[in-house]
Amino acid sequence: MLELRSVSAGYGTFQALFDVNLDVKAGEAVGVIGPNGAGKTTLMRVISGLIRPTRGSIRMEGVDVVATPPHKIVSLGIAHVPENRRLFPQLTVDDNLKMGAFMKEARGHYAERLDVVFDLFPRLKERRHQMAGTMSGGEQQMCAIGRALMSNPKLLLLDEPSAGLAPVVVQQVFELVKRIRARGLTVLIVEQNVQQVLKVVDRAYLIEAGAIRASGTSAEMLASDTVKEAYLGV
Amino acid sequence: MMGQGRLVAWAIGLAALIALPFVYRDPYHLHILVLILIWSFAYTSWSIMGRFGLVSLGHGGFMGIGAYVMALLWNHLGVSPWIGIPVGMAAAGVLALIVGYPCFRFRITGHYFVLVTLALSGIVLQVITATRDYTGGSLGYTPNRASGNKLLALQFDDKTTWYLIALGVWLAGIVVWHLIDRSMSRYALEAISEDEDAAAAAGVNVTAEKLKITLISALMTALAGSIYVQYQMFITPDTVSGIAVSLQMVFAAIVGGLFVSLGPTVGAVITILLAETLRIGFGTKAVGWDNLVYGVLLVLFIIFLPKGILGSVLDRLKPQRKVSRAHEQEAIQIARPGT
Amino acid sequence: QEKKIKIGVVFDLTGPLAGGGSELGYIGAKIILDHFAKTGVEGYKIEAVYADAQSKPDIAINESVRLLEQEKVDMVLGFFSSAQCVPVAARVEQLKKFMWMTTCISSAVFNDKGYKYVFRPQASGDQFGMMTMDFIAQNAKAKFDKEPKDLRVAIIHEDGAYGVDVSRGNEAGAKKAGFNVVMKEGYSATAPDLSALVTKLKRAKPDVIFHTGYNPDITLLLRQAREQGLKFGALMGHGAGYGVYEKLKEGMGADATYIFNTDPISIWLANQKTMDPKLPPVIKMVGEEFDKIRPGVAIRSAHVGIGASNTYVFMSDVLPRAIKKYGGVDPDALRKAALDTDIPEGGTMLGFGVKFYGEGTPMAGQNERSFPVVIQYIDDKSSVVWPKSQSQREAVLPLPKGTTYSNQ
Amino acid sequence: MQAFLGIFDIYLLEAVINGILLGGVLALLALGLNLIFGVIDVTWICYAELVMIGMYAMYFIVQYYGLSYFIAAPFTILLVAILGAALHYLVIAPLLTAPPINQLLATGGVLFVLQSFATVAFGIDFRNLGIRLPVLAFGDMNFSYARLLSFLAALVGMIAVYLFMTRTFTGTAIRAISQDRQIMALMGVDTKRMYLITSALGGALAGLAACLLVLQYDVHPFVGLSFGPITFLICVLGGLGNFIGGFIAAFLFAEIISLGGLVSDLEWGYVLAFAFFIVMMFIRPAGLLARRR
Amino acid sequence: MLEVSGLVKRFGGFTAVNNVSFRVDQGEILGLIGPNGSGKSTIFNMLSGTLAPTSGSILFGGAEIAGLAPHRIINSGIGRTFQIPRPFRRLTIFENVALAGFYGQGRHSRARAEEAAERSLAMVGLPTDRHASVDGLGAAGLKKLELAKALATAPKLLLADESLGGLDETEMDQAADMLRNIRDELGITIIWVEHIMGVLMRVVDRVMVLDHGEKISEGLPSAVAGDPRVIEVYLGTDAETTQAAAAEARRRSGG
Ligand SMILES: Nc1ncnc2c1ncn2[C@@H]1O[C@H](COP(=O)(O)OP(=O)(O)OP(=O)(O)O)[C@@H](O)[C@H]1O
Ligand SMILES: Nc1ncnc2c1ncn2[C@@H]1O[C@H](COP(=O)(O)OP(=O)(O)OP(=O)(O)O)[C@@H](O)[C@H]1O
Ligand SMILES: [Mg+2]
Ligand SMILES: [Mg+2]
Repeated sequence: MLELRSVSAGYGTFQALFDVNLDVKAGEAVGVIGPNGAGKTTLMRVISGLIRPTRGSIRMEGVDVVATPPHKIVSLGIAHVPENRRLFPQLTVDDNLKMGAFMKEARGHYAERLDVVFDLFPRLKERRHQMAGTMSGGEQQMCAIGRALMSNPKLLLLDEPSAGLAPVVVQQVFELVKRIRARGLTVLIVEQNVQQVLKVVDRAYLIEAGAIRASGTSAEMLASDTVKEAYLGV
Repeated sequence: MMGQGRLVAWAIGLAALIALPFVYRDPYHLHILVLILIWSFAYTSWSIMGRFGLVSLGHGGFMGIGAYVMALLWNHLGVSPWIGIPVGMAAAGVLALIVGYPCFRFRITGHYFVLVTLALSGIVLQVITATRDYTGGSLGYTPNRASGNKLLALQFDDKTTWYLIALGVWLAGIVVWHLIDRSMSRYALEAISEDEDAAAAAGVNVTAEKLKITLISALMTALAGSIYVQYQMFITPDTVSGIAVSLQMVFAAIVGGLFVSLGPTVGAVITILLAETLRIGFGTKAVGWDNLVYGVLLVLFIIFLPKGILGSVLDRLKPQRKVSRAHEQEAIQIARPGT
Repeated sequence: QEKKIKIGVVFDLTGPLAGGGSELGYIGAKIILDHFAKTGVEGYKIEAVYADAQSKPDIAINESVRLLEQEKVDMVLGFFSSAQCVPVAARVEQLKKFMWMTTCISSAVFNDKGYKYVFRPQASGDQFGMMTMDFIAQNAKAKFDKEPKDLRVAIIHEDGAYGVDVSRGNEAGAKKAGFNVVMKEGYSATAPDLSALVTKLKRAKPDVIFHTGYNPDITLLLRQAREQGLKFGALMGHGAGYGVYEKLKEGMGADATYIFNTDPISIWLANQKTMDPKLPPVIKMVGEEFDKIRPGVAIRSAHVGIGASNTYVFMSDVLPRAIKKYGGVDPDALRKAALDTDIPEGGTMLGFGVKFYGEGTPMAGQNERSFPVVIQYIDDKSSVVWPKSQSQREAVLPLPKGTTYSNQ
Repeated sequence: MQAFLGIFDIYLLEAVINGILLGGVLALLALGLNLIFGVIDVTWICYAELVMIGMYAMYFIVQYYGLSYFIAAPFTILLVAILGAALHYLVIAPLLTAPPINQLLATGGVLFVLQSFATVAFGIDFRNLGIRLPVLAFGDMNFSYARLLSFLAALVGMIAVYLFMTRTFTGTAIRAISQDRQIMALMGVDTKRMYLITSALGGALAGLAACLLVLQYDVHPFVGLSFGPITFLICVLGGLGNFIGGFIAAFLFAEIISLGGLVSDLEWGYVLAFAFFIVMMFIRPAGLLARRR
Repeated sequence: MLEVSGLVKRFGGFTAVNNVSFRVDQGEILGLIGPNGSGKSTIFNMLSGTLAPTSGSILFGGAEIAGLAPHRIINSGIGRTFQIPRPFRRLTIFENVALAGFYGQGRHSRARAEEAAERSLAMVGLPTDRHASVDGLGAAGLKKLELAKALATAPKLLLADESLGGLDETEMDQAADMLRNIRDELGITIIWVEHIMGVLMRVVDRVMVLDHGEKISEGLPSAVAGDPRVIEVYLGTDAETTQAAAAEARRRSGG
């Protein structure tokens, strides 16, 4: 479904990604792990078009993502839950969700999608008229995921969804990832919480200093020495 | 942290500036120079708070108060400007505190602060006009000519004297700028301008720091006003109050460069010379074109040299800094939840 | 070395005052200066340097300083706004240069200043105010059938230098005539709304309104007055906006008729029979030149004539005398020549004479013989109705029944 | 006592109603500015000057081309909308990432440019459309038809803009854009287009105001000075971006000017309005309708 | 040293903190946990003066500080970090901390502030180089900077809000050690808000749990980790690991 070939990217003169190759197949859940500043977020941004790669190609179901204008990339079925959530703090929860369904294709199904999201996150329904900026971290994370789901994406990019959440909620989030998958969505997820994430994904990539260091199934990764020494600091 | 080299450069520059009126005596050019110095001082005064994101459009009001209080005291009560100027400054200071305190206490910042201060200068303008029986209203106000001691009355016919006075005041402004720049207050104010809560959590008394800088800025601006009226021997509400003057201050400061000490001065030199040259250049042959071109140039300056002329030049000279992540931070800041 | 006099001419060509009459004054002055430049005066070439004060006092100061000190002009001439004349006159005096004001009507320009080098042939603002009051006072019994103490007058004015000065004259005149002043109030010419003022006028029920203003505020006031149903017996305007009939007409249509205005007489209306015979051809010339610049204007504004006539007095009377009698165009020669001026009534295009108050008098430099006249606009024509000596027709007073504002 | 009661007469009522009508004019002006200033958080100090250009457009279309008022109006609205879009494209867009003060200044420069452009292009004359609308009379009280029109336009405009902003996807996106510009692309929003739409809309509202103001005021290059500052204050008093607040603030201001002018001098009415603004800023810093923190 | 009673905070009609009372003893590390939105940060905001309480009393060292201006509270000896780092980007790293050292200690001398800055930076392991820019810091660095700023104010009580969020596991362990060092070496009392139970339970002496703005449990880590209500609203399936961590901590402190 998603194919990255020798993708390099950076900020100004600073290069953050080096020749990254990555594949996500339809229906899969894939994890990306790696230490701070490894370039995980950059990877997500490059996929969703927030930054442009300096080299390499990205294809979503055969369509050239790099050639698509950033605001059209959602229409390809890619939804990105950014790091730090990035909600619209002065808009209500409702309006934030509405923004998620901004695309022409999604507007028609607005009501349906809203039901789906409220079904997943009853808390959001309770707080639908609250300003997003005044909600707690966990509530905001739900809202951010909900917003991304509003566009009815095929591929969901999650950037550290568990950061700053209470343990139960972290479990819920991972639970959720499973449920989202069960609905047929493909998920690409960046996480610090390695133990947890490896439980929900099929495969994972280890990224370090902007380059893929290792990849494999969850079990392989857990067992891998590279992962252990490079990342778990064992 | 002024290096040896810079100190020498400053000393030479200053010596040249002091010597100038004794060598070069064209009266009109001296007149323009005096105006440039006085306005440079006013703009510097503005920038002392403006550089910390405290964008005031009320400084015309402070200037007006400094000018009018001094002139009124002189004309009606015969109080010497030597006393009148401090009184005028004090009056402006009190006003600054009266408006500033609640503003800062209740966290009125950004656009809101700009507009509250705009209203302030509006009020000063209206009050000066409405109390025309004392202030001369829109006809303007002229300090009475001194019959006795010129020094006591701070009235001089000689442009060189005025040039030196203006130079002194301007220099004082630059010194104050540097003192603040090197003080801990600068850290505090930079911090406040980015994030008031975080500054407070570092122990900064946000309201007091802002009041302090506003007070200094208002006092200096009032001084600029009284020097201006003494030099021109005339003042109208339009010269000092209203949005036009305040905008002019902001313009010059930004065009010159807000974050460098000589920025407002460069701004004054450029805006005043530009306005003069254009006006004289177009003359009465193409009426109105001078302001049109002036406006277009200002817009271009701001678009293409956002750090101001001097600021951009200095940036060129300095070694390239690491690419800034400022654009990203801006968004993250906005998205900050209500912690 | 060639003999010439260099004259710095300062008017407002941009900004709000330009449309308020300054530009028209400039045109009048320029026509005369160009005229004399063709022939020269007593062997002196005439060179005029023009500057635009942009309706700002600071720029007026800067430009005057520049003209005097940089362009080295021998004198400055012109100025429309009193707020500019006050500081410029002080500077000129300080520099001991010569200044000839064509407009700047505020009495504050001269009051007790003791100027030596500053002259103004023009009537002062309080004279305007006194004139209209005098006119009403002389007509109160006949036209309103009221004793002066029963006549209700309202004085309103824009709060700039000009309006304030005229209103002081109004007030003094009303006191002298013994009128019942029911209202006196200033307002800002840029106020977006004058309905409160109109409401107050309605409440005050004045027989006569004395108004001083510029163009946008006059139209706004009268439009709101009409919309709110303000009624009165007469409206007395005092120059500035009221001097530009075109604009009154554009803004008010037929309602502009019967409005009074006081100004120096329009040179095209002045009684040419009592005038110095060499003047009518000049008036004709000014008219023709003006029509070239501004074709198709129904009533040529009095401002043009003011600029022209007052400049003409200088060029035809003061300057020749300075050169011939005092040997040049230096400030002192010009000053002595100006003080010698003694033109009888009828000796200027504006009808009045010229003689300046001398040193030591409170208004030193002011023309003691100038007076404005009261005119009335009737059916797109303006006619002098006061003073009697200049009068061209009987005033229509109060407003006839059936007109928009009539309180009959 | 008598004197005190004397104030409560028909004239007071007239002043109150005239205040409301003036409020309509101010509200109309505040509407577009609120959209630009408050909602997308872009400063247009030169807003009143756009209105001025619109008034000139009306004047010339009606006077010179002899078209009827109602044909001229849509043209004018379109023209000012284009002007608004151009302002964004040429001046604001390059400054979107610059500090807000630079935007403020750049548009302040445009203010000079538009004023002097009008001086150069149209001259310094005061111009008047010369359309005289009938007067509405109720007994001893009379009201301006033109003002009533402005009032209605402001009301309808406000409701329409409010519904647009809250009910439509585009409206919501416009509100979102000032809060996190970068992330808009993730929503599938073309930010450039969105800014252009909003700027054109803001321009169109300025054009609408121009069409109605030209019925009441002379046009001249400096007409913006009469309205500009007060419009800003109204937007802030109402709470930036709060349309209903802006609407109410316009009426409060207008009443203060109107009643203040009635009981005291007109000039003091304005002083009072400004002072009221400053006091309110302290009582309700986030605008009239904002909940207290 | 800190005694809080009946603390309430309402936002509009919503009660974020409802009648919470607790005390903290000198030299203790108190863990403050609870679901998202349960009011932890809000309590911190009130303790540090960023928000004024709706009602209730906060006695710090015997003096009432509820509702005081933040700088006065900071000067009286409370230091705080923010959950989401709020560095001053226009200042260098060193200036950030020196600022806190100067104002946080009641504006003594510049020299003293700079000294405090150097000490705090060294303590958290950031470079003491005077020109290093904040832009160079990653997530972990920013968290450290927050801590250094708080330390530079020479607090007696440190409020640490989610100092671990966004860190990888190695860094988390380092951070936890750091907090313990701060207490052990500088004698600073700490209240610590954290969601990473495995780390928190190992460090704290006592835990307090909030839910919906109310205190639902308080006590030793092992006891709290076993509290069914806490498990239900907060720990979920993490309860076991949490209990294990708490047990390990007890073993260590016991032994
Ligand atoms: N907007 C930006 N401008 C410049 N450099 C950036 C920017 N964003 C990230 N970087 C740099 O790019 C590198 C990779 O950053 P990225 O955010 O992708 O890392 P990450 O793996 O997501 O880390 P974390 O776990 O902290 O989220 C880092 O060195 C970072 O400093
Ligand atoms: N300014 C505010 N206005 C309205 N509600 C607010 C405000 N600040 C916080 N809240 C609400 O108060 C509740 C408590 O928030 P708080 O930030 O204290 O939670 P928390 O316990 O720190 O959560 P987390 O662990 O997610 O950081 C939340 O429901 C939040 O929505
Ligand atoms: Mg990341
Ligand atoms: Mg929190």
